[in-house]
Amino acid sequence: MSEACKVSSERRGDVVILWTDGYINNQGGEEIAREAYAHLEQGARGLVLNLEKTRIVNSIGISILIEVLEKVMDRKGALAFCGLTPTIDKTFRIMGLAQYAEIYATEDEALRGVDAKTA
Amino acid sequence: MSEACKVSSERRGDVVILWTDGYINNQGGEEIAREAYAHLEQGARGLVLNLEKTRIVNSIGISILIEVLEKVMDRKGALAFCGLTPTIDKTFRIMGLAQYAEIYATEDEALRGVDAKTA
Amino acid sequence: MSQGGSAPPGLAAHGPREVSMSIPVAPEMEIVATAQVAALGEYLAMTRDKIDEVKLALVEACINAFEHADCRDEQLHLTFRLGQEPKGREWLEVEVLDKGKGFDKAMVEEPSIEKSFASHRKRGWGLQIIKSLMDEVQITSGGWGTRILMRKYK
Amino acid sequence: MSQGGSAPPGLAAHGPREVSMSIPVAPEMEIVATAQVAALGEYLAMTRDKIDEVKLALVEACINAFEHADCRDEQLHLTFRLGQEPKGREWLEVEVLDKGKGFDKAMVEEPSIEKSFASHRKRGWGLQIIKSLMDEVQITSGGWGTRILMRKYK
Ligand SMILES: Nc1ncnc2c1ncn2[C@@H]1O[C@H](COP(=O)(O)OP(=O)(O)O)[C@@H](O)[C@H]1O
Ligand SMILES: Nc1ncnc2c1ncn2[C@@H]1O[C@H](COP(=O)(O)OP(=O)(O)O)[C@@H](O)[C@H]1O
Repeated sequence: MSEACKVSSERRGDVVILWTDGYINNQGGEEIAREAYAHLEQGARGLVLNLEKTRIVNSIGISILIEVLEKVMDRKGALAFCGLTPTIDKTFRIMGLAQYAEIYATEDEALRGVDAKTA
Repeated sequence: MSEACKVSSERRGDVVILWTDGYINNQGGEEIAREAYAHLEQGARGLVLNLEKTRIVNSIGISILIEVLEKVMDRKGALAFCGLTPTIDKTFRIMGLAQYAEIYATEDEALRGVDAKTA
Repeated sequence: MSQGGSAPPGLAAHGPREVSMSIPVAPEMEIVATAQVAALGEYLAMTRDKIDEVKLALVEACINAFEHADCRDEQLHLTFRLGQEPKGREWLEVEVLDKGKGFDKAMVEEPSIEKSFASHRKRGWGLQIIKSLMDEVQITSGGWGTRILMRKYK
Repeated sequence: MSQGGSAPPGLAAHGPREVSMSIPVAPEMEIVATAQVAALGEYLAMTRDKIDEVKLALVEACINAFEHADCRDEQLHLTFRLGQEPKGREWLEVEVLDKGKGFDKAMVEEPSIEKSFASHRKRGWGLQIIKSLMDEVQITSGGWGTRILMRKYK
């Protein structure tokens, strides 16, 4: 199925960037969580989720993102989003997610933001 | 309707390049014919149809392209296509259109081909 | 241009723009359905962002039926309508009908991110998202199933 | 990941992948229909070129019904099916049904470009294109209408 979400990641110091590509539903969300948790286990404290290649995140996917955010906050880390379509941005704001996870326009800004918070 | 085909053209010496953008159905075909005939009236002898921004040409559109081809041939001119998707290319070959109108990969090759034929 | 010159006869007298479809209750079929709504949005020349909003609302309505409805016919019935207000504003309407067990709207709690954090259950956002993204939403539900009717203006 | 962890209950027992839809007999509705077939082709991970071929075949079947059928219900009934051969080859099937006046296949002349040049009438390519682009095509027609069933292998 072409819609399956692909997730890749790269660690930069204390921060991990995760790139998604495709539909974030339960499978896509789990893929993100798996990748994120592996990095948290290895000591990463900040997470940048770059969703620029994702056009739809459904509410099941979002619920998993909330779990990831919670885990990050439990560890006093920080999570930020970037590359959101206007609709995903709007959805995250409606839900109040944006109060706990900063939303940035670009990956660079997100990296700097998370770096500052976890430094 | 976003699917309406846009046609633009430019005359280069004896040859006219026509660019299409969108679905070529009866309206799209007529748009092309109108533009082509105006140039033929003004003395153009060669026609290059660049369809790189068109993904579908239906059989009504094709029937109008056959009319245009016929008009060009009546005037001892030449017509060539370029920028065809594999499906459009296949369709034109199935119909035998490719025997009367050369199909080129690029606009430059098409221009050179038509130029040579109408020189 | 005699053949292509005028609109073909069948096209002249056309009815309302209504497209109906049935999709199986199966994974990712909601994405297949969004292709339809996107095509109709493009037909209206709706902006890409508005189309995205309708797509997500449709996805949410579909996965609700997939997850909660226990559809007797294992099918989801979708109807898309294009229309225009007397004043000229165009709209796209989406109806999602399931022949499932229905639910009581009054029993659905409003979600909040704080409640999500506090609880093991982080779900419960679907209807909220639908209401926020669409301009008008009407939900009817009963033993016969559930019908969500939602409209977006261009 | 408790909530998203396992496939939602409704999804486990799913039927065949069949999507049916009705579109109005109206200009450019054939393009709206191609969005559906493209989404299903992508679902199968069919190549873009094969999807384009199915799209054009569907367009031709739709415009034939729009132009020639005089559909009694002013609707076109489309069914898309995804399936797999015992050997594993996957396919996408498209059925286009109109409740129109039907036609006699034996009376349809084979087109050729030379005939097109010679005649004022340059049409008559639709069925030829359908047969060339699809792997299997079955046409049934009568007073009840016309049904074109066509299949493309992945
Ligand atoms: N189509 C439906 N059929 C039966 N119940 C439904 C349907 N849609 C929603 N519900 C009920 O409404 C509740 C809230 O739905 P929603 O806001 O989408 O959140 P979630 O699906 O994450 O629980 C669901 O948990 C379910 O009990
Ligand atoms: N759905 C249909 N209902 C009635 N007649 C049809 C239908 N499809 C095709 N036909 C008949 O078959 C002929 C050939 O169709 P086709 O090859 O698509 O070429 P064209 O549509 O350009 O004439 C049509 O002219 C028409 O008489």
